[in-house]
Amino acid sequence: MGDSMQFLISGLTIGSIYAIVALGFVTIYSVTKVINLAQGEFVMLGGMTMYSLLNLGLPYLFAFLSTIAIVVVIGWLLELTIVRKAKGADALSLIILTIGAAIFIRGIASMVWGKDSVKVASFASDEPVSVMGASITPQSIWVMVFMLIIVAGLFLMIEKTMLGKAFRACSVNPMAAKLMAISPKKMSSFSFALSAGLGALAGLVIAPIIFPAYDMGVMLGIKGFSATILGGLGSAPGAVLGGLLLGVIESLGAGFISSGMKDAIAFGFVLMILLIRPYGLLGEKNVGKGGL
Amino acid sequence: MPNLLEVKQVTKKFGGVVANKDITFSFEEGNVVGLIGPNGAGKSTLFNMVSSIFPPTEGEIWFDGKRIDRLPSYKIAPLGIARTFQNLQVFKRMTVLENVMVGLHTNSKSGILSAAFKLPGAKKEEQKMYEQAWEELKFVGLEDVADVEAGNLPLGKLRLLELARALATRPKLLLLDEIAAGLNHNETAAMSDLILQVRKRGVSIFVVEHDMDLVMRVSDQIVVLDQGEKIAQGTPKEVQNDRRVIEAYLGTEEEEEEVSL
Amino acid sequence: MKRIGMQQMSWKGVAAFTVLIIILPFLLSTSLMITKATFAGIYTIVAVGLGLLMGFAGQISLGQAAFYGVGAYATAILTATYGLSPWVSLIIAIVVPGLIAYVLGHTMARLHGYYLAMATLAFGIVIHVLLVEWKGLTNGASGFYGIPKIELFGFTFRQGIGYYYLVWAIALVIIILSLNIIHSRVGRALRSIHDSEVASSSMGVDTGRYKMQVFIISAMFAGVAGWLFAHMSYSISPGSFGLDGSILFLTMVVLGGATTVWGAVFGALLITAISSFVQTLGSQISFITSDFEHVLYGLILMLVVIFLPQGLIPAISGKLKQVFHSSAKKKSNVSTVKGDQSA
Amino acid sequence: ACNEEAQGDSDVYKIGAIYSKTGPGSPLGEPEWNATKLLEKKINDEGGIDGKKVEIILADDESTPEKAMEEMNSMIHDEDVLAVVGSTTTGASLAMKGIAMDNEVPLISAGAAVSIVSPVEESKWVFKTPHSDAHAVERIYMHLQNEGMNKIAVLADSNAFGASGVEQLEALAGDYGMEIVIKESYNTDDPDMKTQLTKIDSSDAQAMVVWGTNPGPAIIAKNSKELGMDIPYIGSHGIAKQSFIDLAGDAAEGVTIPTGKLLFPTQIPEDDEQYDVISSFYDEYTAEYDSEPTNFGSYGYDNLMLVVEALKSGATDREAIRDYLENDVDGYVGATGIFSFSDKDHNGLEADSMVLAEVKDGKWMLKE
Amino acid sequence: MSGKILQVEGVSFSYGPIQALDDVNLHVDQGEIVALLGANGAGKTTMLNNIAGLLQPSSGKISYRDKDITSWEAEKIVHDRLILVPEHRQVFSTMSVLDNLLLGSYHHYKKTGKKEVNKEIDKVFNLFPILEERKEQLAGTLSGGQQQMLAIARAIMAKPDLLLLDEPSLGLAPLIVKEVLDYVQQLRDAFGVTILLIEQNVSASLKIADRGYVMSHGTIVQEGRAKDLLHNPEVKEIFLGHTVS
Ligand SMILES: Nc1ncnc2c1ncn2[C@@H]1O[C@H](COP(=O)(O)OP(=O)(O)OP(=O)(O)O)[C@@H](O)[C@H]1O
Ligand SMILES: Nc1ncnc2c1ncn2[C@@H]1O[C@H](COP(=O)(O)OP(=O)(O)OP(=O)(O)O)[C@@H](O)[C@H]1O
Ligand SMILES: [Mg+2]
Ligand SMILES: [Mg+2]
Repeated sequence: MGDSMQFLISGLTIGSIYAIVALGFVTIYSVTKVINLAQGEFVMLGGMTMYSLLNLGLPYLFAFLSTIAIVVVIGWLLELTIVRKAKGADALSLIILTIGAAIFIRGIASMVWGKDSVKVASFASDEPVSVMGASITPQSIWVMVFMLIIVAGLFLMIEKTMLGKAFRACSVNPMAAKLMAISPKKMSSFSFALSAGLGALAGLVIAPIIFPAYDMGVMLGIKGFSATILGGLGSAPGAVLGGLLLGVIESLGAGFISSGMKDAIAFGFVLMILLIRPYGLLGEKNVGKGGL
Repeated sequence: MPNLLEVKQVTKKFGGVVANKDITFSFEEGNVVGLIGPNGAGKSTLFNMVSSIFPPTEGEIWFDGKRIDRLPSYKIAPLGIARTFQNLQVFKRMTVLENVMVGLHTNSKSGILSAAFKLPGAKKEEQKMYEQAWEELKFVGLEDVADVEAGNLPLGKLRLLELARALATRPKLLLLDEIAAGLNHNETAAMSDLILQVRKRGVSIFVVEHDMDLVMRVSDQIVVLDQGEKIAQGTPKEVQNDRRVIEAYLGTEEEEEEVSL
Repeated sequence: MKRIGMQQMSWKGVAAFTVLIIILPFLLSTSLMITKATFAGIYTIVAVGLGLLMGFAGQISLGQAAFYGVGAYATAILTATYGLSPWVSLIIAIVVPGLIAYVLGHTMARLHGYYLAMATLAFGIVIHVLLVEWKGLTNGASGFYGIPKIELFGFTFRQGIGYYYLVWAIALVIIILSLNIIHSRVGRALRSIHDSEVASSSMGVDTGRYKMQVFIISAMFAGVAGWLFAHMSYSISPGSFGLDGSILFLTMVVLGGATTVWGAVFGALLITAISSFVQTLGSQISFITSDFEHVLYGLILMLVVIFLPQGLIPAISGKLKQVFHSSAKKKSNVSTVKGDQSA
Repeated sequence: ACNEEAQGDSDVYKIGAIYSKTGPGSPLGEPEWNATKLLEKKINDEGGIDGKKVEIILADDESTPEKAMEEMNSMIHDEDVLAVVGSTTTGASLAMKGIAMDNEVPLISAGAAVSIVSPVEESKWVFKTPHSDAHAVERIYMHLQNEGMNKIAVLADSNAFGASGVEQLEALAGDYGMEIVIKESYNTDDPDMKTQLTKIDSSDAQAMVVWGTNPGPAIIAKNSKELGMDIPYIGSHGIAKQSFIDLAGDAAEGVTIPTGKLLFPTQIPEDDEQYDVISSFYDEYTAEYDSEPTNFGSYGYDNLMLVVEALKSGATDREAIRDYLENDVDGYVGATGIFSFSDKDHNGLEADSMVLAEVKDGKWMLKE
Repeated sequence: MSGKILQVEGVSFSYGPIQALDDVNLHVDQGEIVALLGANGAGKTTMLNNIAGLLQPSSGKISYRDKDITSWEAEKIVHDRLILVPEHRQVFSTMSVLDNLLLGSYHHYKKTGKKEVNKEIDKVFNLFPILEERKEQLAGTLSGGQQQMLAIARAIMAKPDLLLLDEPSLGLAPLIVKEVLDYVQQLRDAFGVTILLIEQNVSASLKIADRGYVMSHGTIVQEGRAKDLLHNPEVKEIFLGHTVS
């Protein structure tokens, strides 16, 4: 019993990490129909930048905020200088574009920060608290808190505000959107900046848990992407659900079956879900085809 | 003479919306039947069910003595039903000729392997399809744009292309959904002529159309829908003088006169 | 015979390409380049299959490396562990991925777009894990060593020119088969699915069936490539068949242009060229460290998408198309005029 | 066996070096790469080998066997080198092994797995310098015996490095009367290992052996502390560097590993045969690159040095170099350990080339 | 104010090799209804898209209210209340009818305020009751005609001064066609909206129009007061199939 509780808790910890990354994917997708495979790199930049700023001796909160600011700018620049230039490229080419961006960013990072993992201090204490006999670190709780705040925010913005409608309008029919005075270009830069910010935020909260390194974005990217799809493309709550499920299944699989097979189990599960729900857990039927 | 198409108590619901309500009618081979009604009356929905894009919620559809509702849509063409689409569905990145050759799909059989290894059979068939496709193009008068990518054709020609493609399947029954939408008076007139020629080829035709000139000119029978229900059926004359039809759809005679002048 | 208005296979193109393949080794002289060119050939085979799947069936797969791996391990195990002849195991290296694709295809029939991508990705990961964990059979992460060489009439194919020609000969066959397919009734059906699925099914095209067939074929091609890879390398390890691989193949197809077979071919060559180019820069210019090479590679990848958004081959053939169009435009004008007067 | 003769009279000795400078293997490969560059410079500054300079062709295999194959072919046919050292990972090394055997070129690998040089009959041209995991495992098992423990848990990275560790742990368990009561694995960049640890915690293992390279083992240390686990943590030589302690913080306290002596040159006694080699290499390395050489640095160092030794001894063609390595390397003092190759053993290290280290007050301390 | 609200001078445009517009000149006066006629492929849609900023002319000048808008992006032009109802409806198919209408008001939503906008919405609901019934339905699942109504309604939500209509009656039932065209007239009479419209239904459109232009192969071939055009033999010849007697 105690064990399975612990499995669940670590599953949720891992899951929230995936979820918080997945939310970045949702943001860009819901505007541009692009799956930004450089999303994981934003997360990495968040963690590594924080590390450097703290090493410069900046106060924690200040470093925290400047990190977000810096990464937001990077995301915004990425859209402005690269993505936007690829006019007439279909969704797939744009995915390749983001792969290129990811390799590029990762390469730079490996030159700036080297290849060793680094350590970033936690927000508060490292003293684990025990929940029904299972131990969980305060930082993991932070991750979940941030994750919930972000998803709530995103959900409200996309579903309830005019801006959100404009977001979706751009992805459904950019041409018509222009005729509504919505600038797909502006929306696209905005979404990249926003999701870069979310990525950075993710990097910041998880940095103390995993030891960040230049290549952490790869794994997080894949898991985040999977969570996004599992939850149903374009749905923020879906992404969270997907992330948590993925994490929990992984952990339970490792716990009760075999840690070696845990990825096979987790992704086998993803396969199964997709067969039952071809549009993800909370996905809209006609959204997924995006550009393909 | 047996009925070619029989629609028996067909109802289609989309969530709350009842697109078709308990519709029943039938007609015999060799007829041109018009389907008219206000926007949202359920015409396209009915068409989509006859061509098995989706199944009815209730009721049955019989074609040529076979029950066809609930068949996967690709099994409809071989039975002899072909259609055109209200919002055009041409294969944009293929040439006009190739579009029509896809229409010939069911009248040919060479599979992926015989294609891969270029077996003689496949080669012969290819040649035959090519020639048949040309005939259809000539029939609708698109031969001079045979090699143009369909995506670059103006609307008028796209409509003709959809017709040619549908005819290529050698249908017994041809479903035309607003084939003249967006065509001007001349082009519409030309289209009516074409439809009558098709009929001469012994093909029965089922048309949805808002252009009364065309419908009245080509149809032997007209079915009228309103809000999902069949409100009238009969010859053009009968229908044109049916009070309910005039209220629901046509508007009073002299207005109608003016509009299409 | 030339048929107006129909895409047809140009034997000229194939012939030209064949010549290129034959003389290439003499241009590339160095053993480094020959080896790269050999890999390029192997990747081409996978890419062509994936190209058919993406450009013609409009499906996307992020699991192609798994089929590639299954092919490789199948032949490795059968030849090294059970002493079969590579030629016998070739059959199995083709059939097994095909069967897997068949099963997978049926289960995934309802998936589209990114969801299909995800499903195939998941499949790829599952296979990868199996390759790592099924130690008894695959020897796990450390890798499988001691795969015998291919022999033909007493000639043994070792890495080098010999193997280069073997690979490209097979690649050529694959290319020709693919060209035949897309320029056939089936090919048209596939392209039509891509443009409007609803229309093509109401023309009687059994869209599901054809997607399935192409999926199987692409898996089989990948299997062939795996077979070639296994017998080229003395050892194989799961790392070669992970997501990176699948993404590499995807990149090749997209950059080459998925809408033609040649797109996949030149995509594979393009990627190889880029990485060799970057590498040579690295060896020439001192400040381009091997880390910096990755930066360059990423940069070039982005530039290619920016300047060839539709892919390499479409961009090239675009020029010709323009001429072709303008003549078409004249024609259509003439006819519109006719249309106006008629009736 | 193509034209070595041509080599003989050129004015430099060409040696190929292929390491994983980038990619997942880079934490291992980078020190090897650096050590090689360092050494080339040193040798040539000291006037080369009886007048002739050595030219090292350095290539990065990006941790992939494909690249390794390309480079290996290039080394042999384009560069026409006398011998090749590398590569870092087992996969790449095996891929290169086949080519070396085909072309009869001596190859000294830095890969961990025993299969690189065994069976020796089929590895005529291939040698390796790293402590094979067998040695590391023997060290660990000896230690556990002294501690009177015989039930162990294994938690290993799912990559090649972890895999070959597990192989040896299982292979040798019998000889030392060890019982592996539970075996778990993780992926290099997993964010949280509590699940595996929980299972281990509730097993009756008396000690936990963790096999991997950073950051995994550091996360494990951290997690096990969070879980309040108290069974001893025994690591692999893969984490023999300060950065492990920096990451894991006080969770690292008490962690014990087998390692080459290079980890703490200052702590080994002056009279140790390796003392000079190690301390000079350590100083030069840290001076050149502000990072530790780690065990992997020493592999890079020894790989190249062995070839150089051969050349010094006048073995200047591929055949001769191989023969020298197999027959004449006897008690050669390297940075990794003391090598004695033979036609029975192409690794040539004894388990005692490794020592045990334990973390005390945030430092690696030589044990016993 | 009266006088030219829109002026198009010597505009040319081509899709790659295909020259769709060739030195087109036309103007629309404040408060006018102008019909743009022509066979399929004549270039009408291209012309409207150039005016609305979806396409940029390769040469020539377009001025709106004496501002040179030739190079403006569509999203900018909309702010000056030049609104296009594009060909083929272009509704946001995966969004609800209501969202589609709300988006119509996007450019003035903040200024106008939620309340006012809702009033606007009620207005268009009065015009097209079916849309109110279906406010939650996804626009893509509306019938062809319903989508056309939505497209027009959406444009009205944008409070146009100059409204460009590309075949508004496409796919509408005869009665609705009449209603729509009548409403177009109302828009002008009641709200002073200036209108430039493309119609295949020549006679009907010329009935409500003040002036008309006839395009063929990318150039204006006829121009004049609606009545004159309606009885102009050539126009009859081209569009109404009446042969000149
Ligand atoms: N998927 C759907 N979900 C909900 N309602 C739908 C769906 N498809 C159609 N409808 C509704 O069903 C009714 C009939 O639609 P249909 O397209 O058949 O009308 P129609 O007669 O073709 O009209 P038009 O002449 O304008 O094309 C309409 O009210 C439409 O809104
Ligand atoms: N996207 C495009 N690419 C290439 N050519 C095009 C494109 N759109 C239109 N054309 C061509 O430009 C010419 C003018 O097209 P346009 O749509 O403006 O005519 P139109 O008068 O609106 O015709 P319709 O009455 O059918 O709408 C036509 O010959 C058409 O084939
Ligand atoms: Mg309809
Ligand atoms: Mg138009």
